[in-house]
Amino acid sequence: MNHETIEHDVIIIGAGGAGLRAAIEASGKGASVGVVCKSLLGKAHTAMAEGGMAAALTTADPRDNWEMHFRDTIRGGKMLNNWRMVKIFTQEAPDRVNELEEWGALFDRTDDGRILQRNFGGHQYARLAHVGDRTGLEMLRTLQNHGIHQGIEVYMECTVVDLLMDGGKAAGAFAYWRDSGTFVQFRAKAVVLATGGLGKCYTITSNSWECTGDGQALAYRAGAELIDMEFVQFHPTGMVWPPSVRGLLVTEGVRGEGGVLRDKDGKRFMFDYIPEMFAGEYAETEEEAKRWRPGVPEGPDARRPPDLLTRDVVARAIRAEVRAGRGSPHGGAYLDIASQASEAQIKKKLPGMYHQFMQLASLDITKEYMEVGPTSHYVMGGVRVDPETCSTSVPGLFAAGEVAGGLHGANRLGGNSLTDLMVFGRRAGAGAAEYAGALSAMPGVNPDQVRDIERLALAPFEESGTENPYEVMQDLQKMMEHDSGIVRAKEELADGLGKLRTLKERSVKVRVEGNRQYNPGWHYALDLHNLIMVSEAITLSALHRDESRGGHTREDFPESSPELEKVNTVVRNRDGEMAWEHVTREPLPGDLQELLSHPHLEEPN
Amino acid sequence: MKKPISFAPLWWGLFAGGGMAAAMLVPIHIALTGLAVPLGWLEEPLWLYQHWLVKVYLAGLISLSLFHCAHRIYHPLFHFAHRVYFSLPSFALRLIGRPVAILVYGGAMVGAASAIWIMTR
Amino acid sequence: MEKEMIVNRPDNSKMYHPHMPTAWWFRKWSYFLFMLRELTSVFIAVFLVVYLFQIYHITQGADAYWEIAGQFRSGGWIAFHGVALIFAIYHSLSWFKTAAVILTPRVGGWMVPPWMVVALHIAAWLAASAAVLMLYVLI
Amino acid sequence: MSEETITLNVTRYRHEKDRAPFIQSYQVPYREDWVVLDALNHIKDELDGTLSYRWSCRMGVCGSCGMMVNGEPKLTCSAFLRDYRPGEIRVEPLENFPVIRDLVIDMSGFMDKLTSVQPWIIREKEKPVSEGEYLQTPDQLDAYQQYSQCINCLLCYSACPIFGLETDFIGPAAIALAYRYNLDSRDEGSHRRNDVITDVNGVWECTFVGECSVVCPKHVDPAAAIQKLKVETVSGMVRGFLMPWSRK
Repeated sequence: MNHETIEHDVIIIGAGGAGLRAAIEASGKGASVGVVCKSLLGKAHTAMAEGGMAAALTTADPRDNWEMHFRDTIRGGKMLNNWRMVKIFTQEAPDRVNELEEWGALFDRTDDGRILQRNFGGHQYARLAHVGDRTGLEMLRTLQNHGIHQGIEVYMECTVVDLLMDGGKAAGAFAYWRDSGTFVQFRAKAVVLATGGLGKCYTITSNSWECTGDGQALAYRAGAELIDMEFVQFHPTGMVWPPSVRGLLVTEGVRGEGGVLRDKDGKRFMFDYIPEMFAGEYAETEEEAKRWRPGVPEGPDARRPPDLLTRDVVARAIRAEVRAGRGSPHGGAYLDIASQASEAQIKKKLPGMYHQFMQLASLDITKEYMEVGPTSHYVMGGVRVDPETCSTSVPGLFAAGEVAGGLHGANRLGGNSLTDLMVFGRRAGAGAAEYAGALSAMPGVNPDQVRDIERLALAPFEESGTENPYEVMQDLQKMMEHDSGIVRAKEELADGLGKLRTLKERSVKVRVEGNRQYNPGWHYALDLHNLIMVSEAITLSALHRDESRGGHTREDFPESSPELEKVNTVVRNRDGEMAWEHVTREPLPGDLQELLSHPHLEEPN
Repeated sequence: MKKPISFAPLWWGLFAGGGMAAAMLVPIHIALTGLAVPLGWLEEPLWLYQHWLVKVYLAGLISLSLFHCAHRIYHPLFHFAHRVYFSLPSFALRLIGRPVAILVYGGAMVGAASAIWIMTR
Repeated sequence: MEKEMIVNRPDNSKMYHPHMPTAWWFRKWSYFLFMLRELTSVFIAVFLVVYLFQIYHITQGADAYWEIAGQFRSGGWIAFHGVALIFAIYHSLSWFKTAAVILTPRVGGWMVPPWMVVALHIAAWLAASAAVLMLYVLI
Repeated sequence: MSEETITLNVTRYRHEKDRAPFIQSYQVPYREDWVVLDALNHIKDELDGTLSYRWSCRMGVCGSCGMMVNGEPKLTCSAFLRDYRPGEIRVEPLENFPVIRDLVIDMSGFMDKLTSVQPWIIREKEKPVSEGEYLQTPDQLDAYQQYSQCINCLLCYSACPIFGLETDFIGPAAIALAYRYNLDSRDEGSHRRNDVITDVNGVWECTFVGECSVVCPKHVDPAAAIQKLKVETVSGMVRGFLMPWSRK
C-alpha cells in the first residue's frame, strides 16, 4: 500500500525546547529539517516549566562557575550522572542562555540591565535565569519565533507510531495525521527523538496528555538502550483537587515562603518524618520552627522547618499520612500559607500560585489551606546517548531532552531541565546534521516493516477487540501508582511486572469506535503500547536496584548502597524480551572528583 | 524597489484628529445651534461669524469632523458590500472597496472644500 | 530572501467554513454598542452639513440667515438635533474611553491609570464646551 | 443515587458524514469544581469516545483549549460549570475559523500570519554569543513585557468581527507580537515589520471594536497595540513630511 511520503535529511520528533533547538541547529548546518509533533506548534510541555534555566552566568554571584554547577548537579544526582554529560552541560550552559537572550527571549533583569538569576533548591548560588514563573513558555516562544525564518518544516498534529529501520540504521518514522487519520512516511537520514517525558504512566502527574513515553518506547523498539529508568521524580506538592488540575504543580516556593504541611486535623506532621541523616539540621518543635523566617539566615536556635526537607522525604511523608488515614478529603495533605504570611506578602511573593488557585480551584490561598499531594513530575532516565553528539546505540538515531538519560543521574535539580533542552538539543541537531551529511544515500524502507506497523496501528478497529483503551490505561496508571510509585518494595514491583503482562495482553485486544479522523479513543489505543513499554522499563529497573537513592525509594532497602552507586541500570530489547543489566559507571577523573568535596551550604534537593 | 505610497495613514490621521475635535466640540454646537437657538433660549451671535479666528476654527472643526465621519461610515459600508457580494474573493472585495471609498472620502473632501470656500469668501 | 517556516495544513475541502451572518452586530451586546458608536458619525455628519448650510447663510448677511432660521424651529428638526446630541455625547464618551487605551502616559516610572486619562479628557471637554457657551451667553 | 447533571450542547462536525455542523446534547454530572474541559473529558472518556477537541496543559498556559462557551470565546480549562448553571451550556468551535472536526479548528492561516510579521530580533549587526547578553534595564523590559504574554490561544481572532469578515486581516495576536518586538530595546527592525503590519491587511483594517482585549486571558491588550501602531505610523508620516531629513 502506498503512503504519503515526505523526505528530509533530518527528522525531529517533538517540538518542545529540545526538538526546536535541534531543528534550528541542524537547519543552520544546511540540513533539510522536518519537525513532527503530536500537538500544535508552540503548545509543547516545555511551556509549563516555571522556575528558570540554570547556568553559571556569574551575574548574581561572581563566585559561581561551571565547576560549582558541576558539583551541585552531581551531588543532586546522587553520583549516578554521566559526568561527561554534566561537564559539557555546565560548561555550555551560559552560552545557551545568552544565545536564547540574543534571539529575543525576555528575562527578568538586574537594575544595570543584566540577566537576573534566582536561588533554587540544590544550587549553591543564585543560578536560574528566569522570567517570572513562565520561563518555559518564553523559551518555547523564542525558539518557535527564531525557528520561523530558518526554513524548518513543521508537521503538526502528527503522531509517530514507529521508527522506520533499514537494517540496523534509522531510516525515518511512520506516523499518522491526527486530523485525517491517514498514514504518512517520513524518510530521513537521521532521526532526533525529542519527545519529552512519560508522566502519563501515573494517575497523578504534572505532565500533560502528550507525555506518554513515546520516544523512549520508539528507541527501545528500534534497539536502543534505556538507562536509569527507575528514577522518576515525584514532586511532593501537586494539586489534588479539583480533578481537572489534579497533579498540577504547586511550586516549592510556597514552602520556601513559610508554607507548612498539616494533616486533616491541622497538626503539623513533618516533625515526625525527619530522617536520621538530617537529624539536628531541622527544627524539632513547632515553637522552634515558628522562629525561623524565610530569607533570614538560620541560627542554632531557629533551624529551618522540616517542611523544607528534600522532595523525596516530603513526598513520602505525605503518602504515609494519607495511608494512615490522616489525609485531606481528596487524598492529600493540607499546605497552609494563609496562617503563615500576610495576604499582601502572599500576593507579592507568590502571584502565580495565588492566581492558579483562584482561577482553577477558586480557592483563596491567602485565607484557606491548599490540598496537595505527590505528583509524578520528571523521569531522570531515558535513552542512553553519547555526551558529545547525543547519538544512541542505533546508527542515525539521536535523542535530547527529557527523553534522553544520563545527565541528571538519580535526581534532577530544579532549573537544570530547561538548560538541558538547549545544550543537548543543539548537540543532537548538530550530530544529526553531521551524520546525515556523511550519508550519501537515503536509507531504504522495508515494506514488510511498514506493513507490520500499519497492521498493528489499525488493529483497534477490528471487530474482535473487547477492551476499552481508556480503561486499560486507567488500570495501568493505577498499577504504576501503587506498585511502582513513590515508595517501592520488591513484592509490589514483582507483582507489577505480572500485571504488566496482563495489561500487555489486554492492550492488543482494544477496540475503538468511530473512524480514524481525530479519534481520541484510537490515539489512546496507540499510546497504550508506549506507556506499557516504559512502565515495564521503570518497574524492571526498580526491581533490581536494591537501595534507595534519589527518585527511587525502596521500603525494603531504605539506605543507599555504596556498591550500587557504581552502576547504572541499562534496559534493552533482547529477542522480544526486556532485558536489564547493571553497567559500571565511568568514575570521575581525579580533578572533578575533588570538586565534590568543596564545602557546601545545604544538601541539594 | 519602493512600494506605492499608501494613503491609509493619511485617512486615519484625519479620522483620529476629527474624532477628537468632534468629541470635544460637536455636542455643544448641536446643543446651541440645534436646540438652544431654535427654542429661543439663546441667540446666534451672528457678528461673531465674521471674525477670521472663528472662521478658521469652524472650517477646521467641520472639515476634520467630516473626515472622521467618512472613515466611520466607510468601514461598515465596505463590510456591508462584502455581505452583498458574499461569494466574491478578497481581491474583488478590494475593487468594491474602491468606489465606496471614493464616495465617502470624496464626500468629506467636497464638504471640507465647501467649508473652506464659505469661510474664505 | 528569508526562508520561512512551513506548516502543514489540513485539507481545506474537508473543512466546514463558517460565514459571518449579515446581522452579526446583533449577536453580542458589545458588537451592538460598537455599531451604535459607528452610527453616531451619520448623525454628526448630517448636523455638520446642516450647520455649514446655516453658516453659509449667516455669511451672506443677517437677512439671509433669518430666511432659513425659522425652519429649524420645527418639531422635526428639534427632534433630530435632540437625537443627534445624544449620539454626539455617546461619541464623546466612547472616544475618551478609546483614547485612554491609546494614550498611556508615564510620569517617571508611574503609569497614569486609564480612568484618570478619561477624567482628564472629560474635564477638557467640559471646559471647551463652557468656552463655546460663553461666546453665546456673554458676547 | 441520583446526582445533579448539567446539559452540554456540543457542536459536532464530521466532514465525511455531515454537510454542516449540528448540535449534540450530553448529560454530564454536575460538579461544583468542574470546568467545561472536565465535562468534555468526561464525555470523551465515558460517553462518546469520538468527540474531538484540543487541550493540553489544563492550567491556562498552552492556549490549546479555546472554544466558544455560550457564545463567548473562552479557555475551557478555566470556564467553570457553576458559572453557567442552572442553564445549559453551549460549546462550539472558536468562531471565524474553518472547522476541521467537531471542536477542532484550522489555525494554519494564523501560523502564516505569525511568520509574516517577522517576530524575531532584527539587528543591523549580530553580536557573537561569547560577548554575553544585550543589556536591558527593567524599565526597558517593562515597555514590552505585556505584549509578550500571548499564548496563541486565538480567542482574540474569534472575538474580532473584522477578522470574521476579512480573513486576510493579520489580526490582533500577530500585530501585538510584532509590536512586542518593535518595542524591544534590543531590536532594530521596526521598519521592516511595519512594512507588513501597516500595509493592507494590517492595522488599518481594525475599527477598534476592542473585543480582542476583552477576551484575552493573558491581558495582552492587542487592541492597544494596534491603535498605538496607527498613531505611531501617522506621527512618523507627519514627521517625515515636516522634517524630511529625519526619514531613514
